[in-house]
Amino acid sequence: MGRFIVRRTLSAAALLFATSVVVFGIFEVIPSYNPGRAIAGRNATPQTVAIVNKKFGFNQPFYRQYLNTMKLIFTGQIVDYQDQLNVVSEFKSRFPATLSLVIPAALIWLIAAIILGSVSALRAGRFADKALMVMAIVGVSIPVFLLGAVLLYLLAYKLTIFPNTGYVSLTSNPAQWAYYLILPWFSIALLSIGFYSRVLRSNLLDMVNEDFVRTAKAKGLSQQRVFRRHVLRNSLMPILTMFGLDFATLLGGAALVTETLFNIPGVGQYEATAIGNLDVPPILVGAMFTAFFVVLFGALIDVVYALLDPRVRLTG
Amino acid sequence: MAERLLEVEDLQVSFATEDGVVRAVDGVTFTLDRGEVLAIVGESGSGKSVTSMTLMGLTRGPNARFAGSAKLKGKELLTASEEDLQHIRGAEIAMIFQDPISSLSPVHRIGDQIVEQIRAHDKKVSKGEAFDHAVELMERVGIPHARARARAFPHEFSGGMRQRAMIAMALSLSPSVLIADEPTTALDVTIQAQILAEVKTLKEHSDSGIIFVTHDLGVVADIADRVIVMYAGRVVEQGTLDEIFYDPQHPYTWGLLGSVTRMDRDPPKRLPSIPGLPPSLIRAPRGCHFRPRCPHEFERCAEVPPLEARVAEAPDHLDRCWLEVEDKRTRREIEGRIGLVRDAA
Amino acid sequence: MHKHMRPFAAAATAAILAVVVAACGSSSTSTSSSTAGKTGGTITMASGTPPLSPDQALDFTTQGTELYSVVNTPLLTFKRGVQGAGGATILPALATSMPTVSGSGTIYTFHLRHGLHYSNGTPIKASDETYALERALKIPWQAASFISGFIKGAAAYASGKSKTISGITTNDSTGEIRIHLVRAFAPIADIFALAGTAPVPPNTPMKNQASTGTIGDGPYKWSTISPGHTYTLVKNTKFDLPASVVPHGYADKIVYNVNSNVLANAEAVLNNTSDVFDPGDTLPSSILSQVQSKAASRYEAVPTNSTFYFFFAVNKPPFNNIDARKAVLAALDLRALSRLDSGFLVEDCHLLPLGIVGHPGPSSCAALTGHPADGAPDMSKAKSLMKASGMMGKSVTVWGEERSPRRQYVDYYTSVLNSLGFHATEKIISSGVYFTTIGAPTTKPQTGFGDWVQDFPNPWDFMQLFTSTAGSSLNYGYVSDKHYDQQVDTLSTKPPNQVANQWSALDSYAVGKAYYAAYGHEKFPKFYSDRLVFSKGVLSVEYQTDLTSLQLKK
Amino acid sequence: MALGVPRFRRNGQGSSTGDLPTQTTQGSSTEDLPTQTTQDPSFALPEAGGVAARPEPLVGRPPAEPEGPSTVGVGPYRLAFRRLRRNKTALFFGAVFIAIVIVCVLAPVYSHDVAHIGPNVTNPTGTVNGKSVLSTSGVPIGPTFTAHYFFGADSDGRDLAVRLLYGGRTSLIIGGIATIIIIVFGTLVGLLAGYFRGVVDAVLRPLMELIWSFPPVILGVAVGTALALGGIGPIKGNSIFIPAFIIGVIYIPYLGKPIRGEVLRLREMDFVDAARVQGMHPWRIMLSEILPNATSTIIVFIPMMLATSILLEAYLSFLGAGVQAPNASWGTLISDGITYLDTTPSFALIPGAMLVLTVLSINILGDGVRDALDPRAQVKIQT
Repeated sequence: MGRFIVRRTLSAAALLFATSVVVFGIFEVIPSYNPGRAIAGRNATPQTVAIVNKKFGFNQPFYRQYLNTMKLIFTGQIVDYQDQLNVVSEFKSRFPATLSLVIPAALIWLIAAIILGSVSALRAGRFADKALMVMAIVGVSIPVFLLGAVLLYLLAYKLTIFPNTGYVSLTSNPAQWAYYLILPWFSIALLSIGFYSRVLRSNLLDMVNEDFVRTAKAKGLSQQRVFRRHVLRNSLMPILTMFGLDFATLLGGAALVTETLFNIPGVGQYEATAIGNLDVPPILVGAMFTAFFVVLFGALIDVVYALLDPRVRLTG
Repeated sequence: MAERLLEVEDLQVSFATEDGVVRAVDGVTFTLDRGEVLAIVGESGSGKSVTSMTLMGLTRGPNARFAGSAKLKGKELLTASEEDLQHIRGAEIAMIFQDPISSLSPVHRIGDQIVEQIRAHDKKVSKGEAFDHAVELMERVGIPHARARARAFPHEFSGGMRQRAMIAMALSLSPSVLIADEPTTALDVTIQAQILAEVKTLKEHSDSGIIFVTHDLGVVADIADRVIVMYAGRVVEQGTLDEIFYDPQHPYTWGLLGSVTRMDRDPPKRLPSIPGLPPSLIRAPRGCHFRPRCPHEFERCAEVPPLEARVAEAPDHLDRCWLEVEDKRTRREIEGRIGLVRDAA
Repeated sequence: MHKHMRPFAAAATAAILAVVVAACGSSSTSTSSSTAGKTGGTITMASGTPPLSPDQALDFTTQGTELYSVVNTPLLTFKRGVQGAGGATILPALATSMPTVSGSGTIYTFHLRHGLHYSNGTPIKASDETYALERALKIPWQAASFISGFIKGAAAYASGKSKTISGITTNDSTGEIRIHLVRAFAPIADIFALAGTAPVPPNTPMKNQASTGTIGDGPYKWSTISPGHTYTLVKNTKFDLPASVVPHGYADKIVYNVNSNVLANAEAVLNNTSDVFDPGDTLPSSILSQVQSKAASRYEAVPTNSTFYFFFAVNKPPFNNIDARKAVLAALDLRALSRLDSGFLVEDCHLLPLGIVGHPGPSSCAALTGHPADGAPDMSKAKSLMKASGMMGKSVTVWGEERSPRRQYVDYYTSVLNSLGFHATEKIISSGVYFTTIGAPTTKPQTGFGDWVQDFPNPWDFMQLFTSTAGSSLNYGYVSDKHYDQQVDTLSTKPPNQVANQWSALDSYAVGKAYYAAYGHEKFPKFYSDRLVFSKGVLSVEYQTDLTSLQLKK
Repeated sequence: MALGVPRFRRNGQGSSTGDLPTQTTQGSSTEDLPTQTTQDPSFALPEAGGVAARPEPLVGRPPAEPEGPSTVGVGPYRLAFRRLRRNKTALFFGAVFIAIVIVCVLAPVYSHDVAHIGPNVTNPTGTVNGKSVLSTSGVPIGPTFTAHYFFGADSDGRDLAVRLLYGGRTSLIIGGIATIIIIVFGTLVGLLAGYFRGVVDAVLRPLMELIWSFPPVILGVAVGTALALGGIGPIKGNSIFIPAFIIGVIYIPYLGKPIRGEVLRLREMDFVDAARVQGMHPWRIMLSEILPNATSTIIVFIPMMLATSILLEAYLSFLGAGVQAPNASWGTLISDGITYLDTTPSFALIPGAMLVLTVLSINILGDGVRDALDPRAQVKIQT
């Protein structure tokens, strides 16, 4: 276990380093990208631009700029170019909103996908299976921005069943929190429900052919018990791997479209704004933030794997 | 006379596939009594496993069709409800599978898997009691340190130990019929012998009827009372062990026997084999299924030979070959051994 | 340039933010008959874009100005409480009177009123003005060039060559503040009416106060700020200027909420869950018809001092040819451009907007460009000019920004250029970096979209865009015309109303030369909830929503 | 978010043999049981119809065939094709997809001969059938179902139907190029990393991990926005190759990783050993021994990656980081139209429907292809 933690920590560090260099590098090579001018404003004189360049060190060589930026990030002093907000505290203050969005959405899609995938597999070839799989395949074919916009239009604007975007924190009013987030949750979840239930169904159908499932049946276990205890449990693992990665990237801000659409002040919304402005610090921190979660959840999923499947050993 | 456990009458199993109907089992008839060991022998695809699994209702499905009858102590299995079958599986008929590593759930402890079976049939047994019983069973099949090992996972067992665990599990509810489906195939030769010994002990100490499914005639020589030889869904020959071993009537059986390495004879110059592959069951050859691979094939083989007694002195020794009994007896000897190939040079 | 509209909130998100439309069911039923207002209460504003900072010494956006102009009162002020051109009037605020100007026009002397205090009780001193200007230069203020370009020694201070700004002398005991300019420059009065030049207590840190704002001397002061999300203003009880100079405002508290989903904001105001739709945002066209039909009594499109134009690189083909440029002017259909902006366009070919002294007005356009009065194009004229230019088939890259309706303008413009016989292709880039990109000395765009929202209501502010001294960062087409430059310099030494006709002539001269293809001035939406007294509210040319005018109904 | 890409692929499993010690070349595997009834003809002949990822046992020695009825002797791909032909749903949606492709390819014909207006020609003050294309407050006209403005106009007064077809062309081309990039480089990377392991793997794998751990949308939007600004080398910022390239690169690991796993497994197989012992050059081994056995995995990925690429293109374009004006794609059209959901719902919904229908068709076709190549995936569960 200790070795596992050490190795994962090292690979996390390596990934963070690589991510930061790549992102930083991308913006370094863009011609006509000039943060100094952007900060100085539209009617800045060359002198003002020079002051800004000096203040932010934009004249320094790439590696120095990179090192400075990293230092600022890890000391929590980095500010974005656009608003000069502290990026780290901005991520901190926005993270609860992202958690509020992502965790329930993830639970919804995971649970729904398990139920639907199971029903579909158990009724394979019958009407329920076909209907569910059609829904699932439609689900994975609709982009979230279209789905979210149409949901918002119909349910929030037209029928006014749901509130007109926004976010209420869980601590201030749990009921309102849920009320405001229902549409965003489902916008995110619907796509993944489709995808996950399809994968799960196919895993289940694969698993049903396994010898040990036949054994379980031969033992005289009820169909339900065979399914729950033997088939489902072993079929969940590939789903979990996907889940770890998807969940991690969502926490890192991949829900940017949903957050922007529904005005949820999460990290994704911040990243979306930053990307539009080519505002490097938030993009950089966002990328590293995501990479961190990817590694973290990769490790967590491996631990879960090891718990679920005694054959799996935790290695680096 | 011992109690009759199984009565299988003209059992037919077919599966609808998108390429056509597969007649996996085509007219199998046999009985099994208490304390008896019946061996079903055949190559892959011969229908031997389908036959045994059908008894447990494990081949049921939307595309499966069954005909004939299979009765356990007089109770029809083919039409039994799924619920009835659940009570029969594991308790009345238990099964030992071929590959213990894939047949045991990889994620559950061995002991728990046995406990699960026990408690599936009797909820009143507490977990602790069931576990104690599981340990007892494991000891009985020769697993050392059973109490500790019951907490281990299958991958922590050796192949032989896993198969012993499988057997322990199958025995847990003292079933009247025990089906061993190639229980030794996946194992090392030395382990095979141990497991076979285990089955033999079983035969001696329990009064279950045992169906031993295998492709290897050699392994049943010691334990079987009667033998059924299957090829491409059909029974090609059936009789007592002695009848099959000492007076085999079907060229396919000769082939099987020729493949048996026998310690009491000189080793052959080269390992005999049956050339070719078993046929597709969707468009099986007309007449005798073995025809395309049979060196003794002649015109009449285009007609399906009935399964009937052809050896006058053995009314229960049935086979499906048009050749005359005497003719067969001369044809089957090669280099002093029973074999399939006509010209062994 | 005030209207630094913030991009992604409007750009990449423009797609998103615009989302969807409004409810038929749940809208406002205007029941209020009484227009009587009250003092007190809380007013909420919904904006699609946050200011860069609540700190007036950094920020120079319309959104920021709206807010900190009621926190930081400078020496002079633009008249509050009036909509339209009257809002351009400059009044003394902290100063006892308008500054006295030396004969050469280079020395401005202000006298600080006595006994004024900041919102924290600290007395205001004359030297605080120096500190405020230094602070604006160091942070730097996005409009720092207004200080560094015109006040003596300011540039030296900014670049660190000097420890003080030599051009400012103050006397704390008399309250005298004397400003030495590098040259006579009348718009300096406007600059001293910008909140960015308002004095701050000398203990204000010399860096951006992003999460607190600064201590000010206006009718409101900052309460809580959550940068990028919420900005809250409360009444400054220590405000001691007379209401005739700066109105004290009605509401106790004003909450400015940011939601980049502008459509949601519009919905909120329509449904009275928010009080003011920020005029800096575009009212989505999809909700417009509902607003017009259901909330007509609390909606108005108010012309602003802003101009949309296309610029031409006059120093290289094909637009170094005046006929080619004139052909474009004749071919543009102003009605089409208006529709692309959902009708929020006052069609005009001039750079100076209607609310600015010296504007020639749309009526003179027909003679200059060939447009009939209704803004329709004169294609035959355009085609013959085009033929004369010999620029048929020339390749042109048209630059534009992502944000609606700007991209639509450029789509249309490109289409027009192609119909004239150019081989035009678009290059649309993210709004967040558009102007800094086309303004970079290396970009040298051929033609493209430009807009200008007044920094302050002075014709110089617009006309200087095409002077050779403006530099590439504003004069995207590298217009260099000695007569034009010299006129702008000369006219800028005089107060605008003294030289209104000359400004007007200069604008028409530039249109005649086709230095720019201006096509209209934008109207901003004044859209309130039912809770506010609509008639009292002011959409000021300078301050946008005049927060001191907002009043809740009784 | 899950963009519809599996991040996991089961290894084909071969269980130990239960065969006669006969010298049949057919190293049979799983027992003779069609455990579950199935539409899987492969149980009769386990190798023939199985996942093609299961290799033929020995190089250059086709299994001895008895008299060959039915599936015996038919190559796995022929078999798969035969199975696919029987899947009516997949065929139907395959036809839909081909129809969409054809219609989009014919965009210039429609534009020139039917609508008589180019895709980028704005017409804000025009009229059609006496109605304004754009109202004075800028609301575009809805579908007219006549030659002009069949589906109505966009916010610039351009013909939506024309742009829809051109946009489809762009979306499909980007999806296609991206898919080619993914297939070529994903396979290459997977082959190299899996076959050479060691240093090559140590370099390629972290690279894939790096791309993998980025959410596609954030990475794509950041790079897309950046490149749209300045272009890259000789490619202009508004070239459709930029989004195609970005999408392709982002998804390389999605194929590269499973291929690598496949290759790692295959390289341990006897037939590869045999080839190695014969002194075959590594490149030849990879191309003629390993690659053919990984082909079905690749084939399964093609429709999946195409659908995913088209979707990601829509995301990028929606966020302004994909296709650049004046070019249209379905993503940009939806993005433009979404503002008009109330007044002109067709503006967003028609491109949306086209996008969904296309992706849906590819997905269903892809499912069919996968089922055909890997029939186990649709084995019926026993009840």
